[in-house]
Amino acid sequence: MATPTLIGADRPLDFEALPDKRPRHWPFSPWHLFLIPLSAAMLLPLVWSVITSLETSADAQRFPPVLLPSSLHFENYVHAWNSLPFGHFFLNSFLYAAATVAGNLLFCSLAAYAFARLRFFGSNLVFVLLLVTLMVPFQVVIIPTFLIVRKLGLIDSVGGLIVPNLCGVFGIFLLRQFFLSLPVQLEEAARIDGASRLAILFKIVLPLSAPVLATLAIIQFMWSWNDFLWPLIIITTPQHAPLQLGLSMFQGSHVTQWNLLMAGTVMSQIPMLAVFLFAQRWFIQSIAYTGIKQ
Amino acid sequence: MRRVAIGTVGLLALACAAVVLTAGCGSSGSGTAASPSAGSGRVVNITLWHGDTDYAAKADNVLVAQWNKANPDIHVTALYNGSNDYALQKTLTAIAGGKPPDITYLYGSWAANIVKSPKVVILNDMIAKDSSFNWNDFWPAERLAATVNGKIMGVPALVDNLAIVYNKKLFDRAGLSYPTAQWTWDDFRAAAKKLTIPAQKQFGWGYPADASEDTVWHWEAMLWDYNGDILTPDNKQAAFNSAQGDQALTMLGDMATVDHSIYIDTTNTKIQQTFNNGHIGMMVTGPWDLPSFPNVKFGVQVMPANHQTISGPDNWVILNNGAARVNASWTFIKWFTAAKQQMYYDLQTGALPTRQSQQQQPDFQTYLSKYPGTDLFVKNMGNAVKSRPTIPQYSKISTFLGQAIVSVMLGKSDAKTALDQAAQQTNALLAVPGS
Amino acid sequence: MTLSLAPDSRLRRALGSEHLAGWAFALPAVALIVIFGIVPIVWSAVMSFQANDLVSAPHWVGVANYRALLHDPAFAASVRHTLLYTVIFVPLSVAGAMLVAWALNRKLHGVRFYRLAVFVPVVTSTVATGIIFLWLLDPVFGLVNFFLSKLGIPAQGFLSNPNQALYCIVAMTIWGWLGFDVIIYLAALQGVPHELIEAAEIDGAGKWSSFRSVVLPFLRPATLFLVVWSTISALQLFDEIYVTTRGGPLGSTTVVVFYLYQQAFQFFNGGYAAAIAYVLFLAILVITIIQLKVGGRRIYSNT
Amino acid sequence: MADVSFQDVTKQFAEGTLAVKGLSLAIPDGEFMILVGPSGCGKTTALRLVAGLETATSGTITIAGRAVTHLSPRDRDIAMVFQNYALYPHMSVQRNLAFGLRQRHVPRDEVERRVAAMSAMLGLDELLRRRPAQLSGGQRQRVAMGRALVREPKAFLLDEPLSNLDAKLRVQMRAELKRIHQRLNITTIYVTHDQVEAMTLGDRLAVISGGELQQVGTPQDVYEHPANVFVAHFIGSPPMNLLRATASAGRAQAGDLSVELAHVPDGPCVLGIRPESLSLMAPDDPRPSLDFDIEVVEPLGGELLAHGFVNGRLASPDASEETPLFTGDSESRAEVTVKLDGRLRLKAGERVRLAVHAGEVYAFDAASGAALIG
Repeated sequence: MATPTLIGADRPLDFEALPDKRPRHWPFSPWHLFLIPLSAAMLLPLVWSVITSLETSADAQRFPPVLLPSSLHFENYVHAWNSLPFGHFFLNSFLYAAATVAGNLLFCSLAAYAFARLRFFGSNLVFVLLLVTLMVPFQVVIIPTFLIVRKLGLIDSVGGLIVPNLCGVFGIFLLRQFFLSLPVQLEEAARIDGASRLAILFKIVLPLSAPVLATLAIIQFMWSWNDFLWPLIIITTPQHAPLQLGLSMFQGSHVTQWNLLMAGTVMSQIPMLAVFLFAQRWFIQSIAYTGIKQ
Repeated sequence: MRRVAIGTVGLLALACAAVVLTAGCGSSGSGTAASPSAGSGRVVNITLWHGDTDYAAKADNVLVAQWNKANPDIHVTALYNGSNDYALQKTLTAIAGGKPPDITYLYGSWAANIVKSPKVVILNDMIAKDSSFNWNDFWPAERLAATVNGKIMGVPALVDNLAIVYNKKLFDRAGLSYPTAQWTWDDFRAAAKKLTIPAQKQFGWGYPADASEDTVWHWEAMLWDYNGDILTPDNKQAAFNSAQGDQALTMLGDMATVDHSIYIDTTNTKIQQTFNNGHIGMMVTGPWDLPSFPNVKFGVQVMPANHQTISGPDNWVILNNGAARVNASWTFIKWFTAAKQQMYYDLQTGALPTRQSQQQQPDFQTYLSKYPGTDLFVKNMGNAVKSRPTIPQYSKISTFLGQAIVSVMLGKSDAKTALDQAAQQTNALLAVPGS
Repeated sequence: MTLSLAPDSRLRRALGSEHLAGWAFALPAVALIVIFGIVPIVWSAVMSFQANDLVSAPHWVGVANYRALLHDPAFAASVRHTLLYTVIFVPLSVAGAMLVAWALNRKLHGVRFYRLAVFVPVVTSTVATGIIFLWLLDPVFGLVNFFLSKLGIPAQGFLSNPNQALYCIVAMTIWGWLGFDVIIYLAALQGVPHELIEAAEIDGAGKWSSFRSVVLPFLRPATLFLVVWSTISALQLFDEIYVTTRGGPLGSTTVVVFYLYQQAFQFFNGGYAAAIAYVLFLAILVITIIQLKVGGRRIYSNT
Repeated sequence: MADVSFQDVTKQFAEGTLAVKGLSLAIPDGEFMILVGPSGCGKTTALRLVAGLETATSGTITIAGRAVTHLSPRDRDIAMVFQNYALYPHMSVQRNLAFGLRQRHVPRDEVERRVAAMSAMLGLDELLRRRPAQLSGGQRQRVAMGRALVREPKAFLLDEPLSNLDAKLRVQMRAELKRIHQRLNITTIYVTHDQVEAMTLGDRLAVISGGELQQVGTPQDVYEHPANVFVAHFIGSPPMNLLRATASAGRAQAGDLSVELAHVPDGPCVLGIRPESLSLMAPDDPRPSLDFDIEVVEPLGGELLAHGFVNGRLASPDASEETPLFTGDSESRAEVTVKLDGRLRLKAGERVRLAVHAGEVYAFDAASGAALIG
C-alpha cells in the first residue's frame, strides 16, 4: 500500500492553507455559499439533540417542531441520569478506555521496540503472523474471542472488555515504524552509558516518541470509548455496561421519551466532545497521522 | 410497564440452544449443590433480573429493600437488565456464559422455550409441599401459561389483556362519542378515520409495527374477534390464512394505507409517548401502559364486536445455581408474589392483580380508584378465552406473521398474499418433526 | 546465585543475547495477540466447518455451513444490502470529503469554525449518531420532514420505509465519517506545494484543470487509502443498524454483520456465523486487493 | 592497566559481509590509537567491537586484561563519542552528562561533582541548562566528549568525531582532543578516514583496508616505511605517485625514469614517489630524473601542487585478486602530482625536468603490493 509521508508526527498539522482568491466583483468569497449550509448540516443533528434534551416531552413531539423552547428543562438530565445507572456507565467506559490505553502504550511499546531494534529468534515469523491478524476484521474472530473470554470467566465484566483489547497489532506497527525512524546512535550511546534495554526504552526511546504515543493513546481512547459491538456481546447487566451500550439500553426501554433520550445521548457525548474541543489539534493530527501511515 | 412481546426473529433457534444446554451444563450445574445451605448463618446472595423501569422499578426496589431488611440471611439484588424483549436471549446467553441469575423475568410465550433448559427449576414439588403458597389463588389463565406439559416452570409475575384505551379530549374535539361495548370493527375504523388530522400529526390509532410479537398479538386479538384462528386445533397447520384472517388483516392494512389513520411505529418505541402527548386517539393496549399517560384523560373500553382479547401472563423463572440459592430464591419469590406485596406493586404501577385474593386486600379499592379503567381490564380477563399455541415453534411462526402484517401495513403486499406466504412458511416449519 | 558463569560460556552468551531480551519484550504483546488474535482466527476457521451452538460439544459438518449459505435467501439479501450500501457510501463519502477538504483548505473568514463543524461528528459515537438520526428522521415529528414540508414535499417514512431506510443509513454514516475523510484529505493537501498550483495557473491552466492535473495526483494516495478504508468499514457496518432499525423494516437493512450477529448471538448458530465471518473476510480481502491493484497502478502510472 | 587488545578478531555480519578479518592489535594503556582507512574498510566495525555494540564472530577482545568479547557494552566500562554525537535530545546538557553516571548508580552528589568538573574543563558551564538542539556544532561536540569522559572510562572510543564540523573548528577541536588526552591519559581509540587527523593526533596508527590490518606504527614510521602499496598511497597528501616499472640487474625502469634499486628482484614492480620527493632538476644534477608536462598548477602559498603527465604507466594502489596492480595497459602516459616550492612560476603546458630525491623512491612487489625493502 502506498505510504506517502505527507506529514510527520513531529510536525504539527496546521493546515497551511491556500490564499483565497475571490472573484473581483464578489463582496465575499463564494466558498461561504457552500460552507455555511454544510456547517449547518453538520452541526444541526447535535444542536437539535441538545434542544430536544431541554424540552418537555410534549414539546418534543409537536408539529411543527418547537425550534426554540420557551423554558429550559434541565431536570431532563437528572431524570435521565436517575433512570439508568449512568454513573456506572461512565465509570465503566472510563475504566475500559484508560486500561486499554495504558495496556496498549505499555505492551505495544515493549513489543514494537523488540521488533524494531532487537534481533531475536523467530522475530520475523512472529511479525508476519501479527501482520496477518491486522488484516482480519474483528467480526471474524468475535465468536472464538467470546468463547475465550467466557473460559476466562470474564463474561459480563469490565475485565472482559479490557483484556482482549490490551494490546493491538495496530499499535505495535505504529510504534515500530516510529522507533525505526529514531537515530540508532542514541540507543547505542545509552547502551555504552550503561543503560539496560529497559532503561533505553523508557528513558531514551519513549520520551522521544511522545507524539506517536499520544497518537496511539488518542486513537485507542476514541476506539474504546465508542466501542459498541464487543460490549453488546459480552455485557448483560447494566452495572457493567460502558456508556455506548448503556445508551442503547436506555433507548431500548419502550417508553422512549425523546427529550430524556436526547439528554442521555448528550450526556454520553460530553466527555469526548470536551476532550476534543480542548485537544482538537492532537485529535486531528492523530487521525491524519494514522490515516496516512496506514 | 412490562410489554408482552417476543423478541426478534428465530427464537426457535434459541429453543434448540436451550435443548443442548442439557449437554453443556447438566453435569456441572444442576446436580452438584455444594454451596452452604440457607439457615447456616451465612448470607445467601441471589440475583433477580427484570426489565422494569420508572414506577415499576421503584416498586421493585422498595419491595426488595424491605425484604433485605427483614431477612439478613438472604440478600436479594434486583437488576434492571434492559428491555424484557431480550430477556430470553440474555438469559440463555448468561446460562451459556455460566453466570445465570437466580430469578429472571420471562414472557409467558417463552415458557415452552425455556423449560427445555436443565437450569430451569421445575416448581411442582415445591408448590405441592408448600401449603402457604396457594397455587390456585392465581387466575386460571396464568396457571395454564406457566405450565408446559404438566411442568410448572415459573411463578406468575404479571397478567394482562388488551382493550381500547382512548383519549377523551380528542374524541370530544372530533365530536365523537366514546367507544362502547357495542362497537363493531367498522365503528372502530370510522372513529379512527375521524380522529385523524394529518396537519396536526394526529392519528386515530397507534400500532407497533416492528414485526415482533408485539405486532403479532395485537392482530391475533383481532383475528380471534373475526372468528379466525392461528393454527388448526392439532397445531399442525396454519389457520390464519383463512377468510377471517384475510378480513382482519385487510382492515388493518386499509386503515394504514387507505385511511392513513394509523400511527405506524416501525421501531415500536414511540407509541406510548405519542399517545401521552395527545397525538393518538386510540390505542389497543393493556393496563401496564396506563401509568405512561399522565398527560391524557383517557377511557378504557373492551375490544369491538365479540370482545375477544388476548392475555399474556409473564413469569418469574428460577434458575439452578445450587440448592442453597434455589431454596433462597423460592423463599423470596414466594414472598415477592404474595398478595400483599403484589398489591403494593400493582398499586404503584397499575398492573392487574395476579392473585384473585388480592381483591380482599385493603388497598384494592384505593387501587381501583387510583387507576381508572383498571376495573375494566380486570373484568376483561373473562374475555381472554383463547391462548396462543404453547409450542416452541410459536416464536418462529410469530416472526412469519410479523413480517406479513408489517408488509401489509406498509403497503408492500396485500393481505391474502402476505398471509399465504406466512402460512406456507408455517406449514413447512410444522412439518419438520421435532423441531 | 551460586551459578557463576564464565564470561564466555555459551549459556551466558545465550542469556545475554538479544534473543532473550527480544522475547522478554515481545512476549506480553505476542501472548495477548496469539490468544485474542491468532487462536480465534484459526478457531473461527475450524468452527465454520462445525455445528457449534457455543455451549455443547461441537461436531463436524464439513462444508455444510457454506453450502447452506449459498441457499440462504436471508444471507443473500444481507449481501445485497451490504453491497448496495457500500457502492453508494464509498464514492459519495470520499468524493464529498475531497470537495469539502478542498473548500476548507484556504484562508477564509470563519474557516476554523467550518472545520470544527465538519470534524465534530468524528468523535460522536455511532450509537449516539444512530439515536440522533432516528429522531431527526422520525417520520411524524422529525425535523427533516418538517423542513421538507416547508418545501412542499410530503412527509417521508425514512428509516421506517423499507425503500428508504438503507439510504438514510448512508446519509447518517456519511455525516459520521465525513470529518475523518476530510482530515485525511486536508493532510494530503498540505503536501501540495502552492508553487505548483501557482505555476499551473501561470501556465494558463483553468481552476478545474489545475486541480485535475496538479492537485489530484497528490491526493491519489490519500484517495486510495480512503477508498480501501471506507470500503472495509462499509462492509462491516453494524452499530448504526443495530441502534436504528435492527435490520428492519421488513429486513431491508439487514447487512452481513448484523446477520452474523443474529446468527451467532441470538440464534446461537456459531458454526454458521463463523462461515459468514469467513465469507465476509474473503470478500474484504479480495475487494481490497483489487482496489490496491487498480488504485496502486494508477498511482504509479500517473505520478 | 587499561590496555585494549584484539586477538585474531573476525566479524562477519548476518548477511555475509566480512567486515573485520583476523584483526590482531594491542593498544597499551594510555595510548592514542588511530584506526584509519577508507570508508567501508571495517575500522568502525572494529571500534564497535570494542564498544560491544557488535559481537565478534571469532577471536577475543580484552580490555584491561579481561576478555570482554561477549560482554554487553554496559559491562565494559568504555565510553564512546559518535560521529553525529548522539546527544539525548530530550535532556539538558547537564542530564546528558549525568546520564551514564546515573545508570551506574553513582551517588547523586558524586554525579554533580563530576559533571561540574567536566563542564568546567570543557567550558560547558554556560550551557548546562540547554538542550542539544540549542547548541552549535562545536558545543555539541564538546558535550559529546564530556558525556564520554565524565564517566572516567577505561577506554575512550571516538568514531569520526570531527567529520561533522567545519574545517576551522575541526583544527581547533583536534588540538583540544590532543590536550584532553594528554591531561587524562586515557586509552583512546579514534576512528577516522582522514589521514591528516590520523597523522596529527595519534601516538600510533593502524591502517585498515578491506577488513584487514595493513600496518601499525607511529605516524612517522608509517609515512616513511609504508608496509605496502596501499598504505603508501593512503598515508600522505597528496598521495604517492605510483608507476609501473620493470627491474633488471639492480635498476628499475619506469618510462624515462631509471632508478638504481639494488634490492629489487628482476621483473615487474611498482615504483612509488611522493609528490614532495620530486623537485625541479638543476643543470647537471646527478639524480635520476624524468620529463613532466604540467597540466594544472595549484598554488598553496608556501608551496604549490603541479599536476601533469610523465612517460610511463600508472599502477593501482588497490591490489586484489581481481584487479592486479597493473591496470589500463593501453596508456603510455601517467598522471603525476608534484609538490614544489611555492615561489616557482610555472605555467600549464610547460614541460619541466624533475629530479627524484635520493633514497625516496619506494618499490613494491607487483603481485602482492608488499614493500620491497633494501
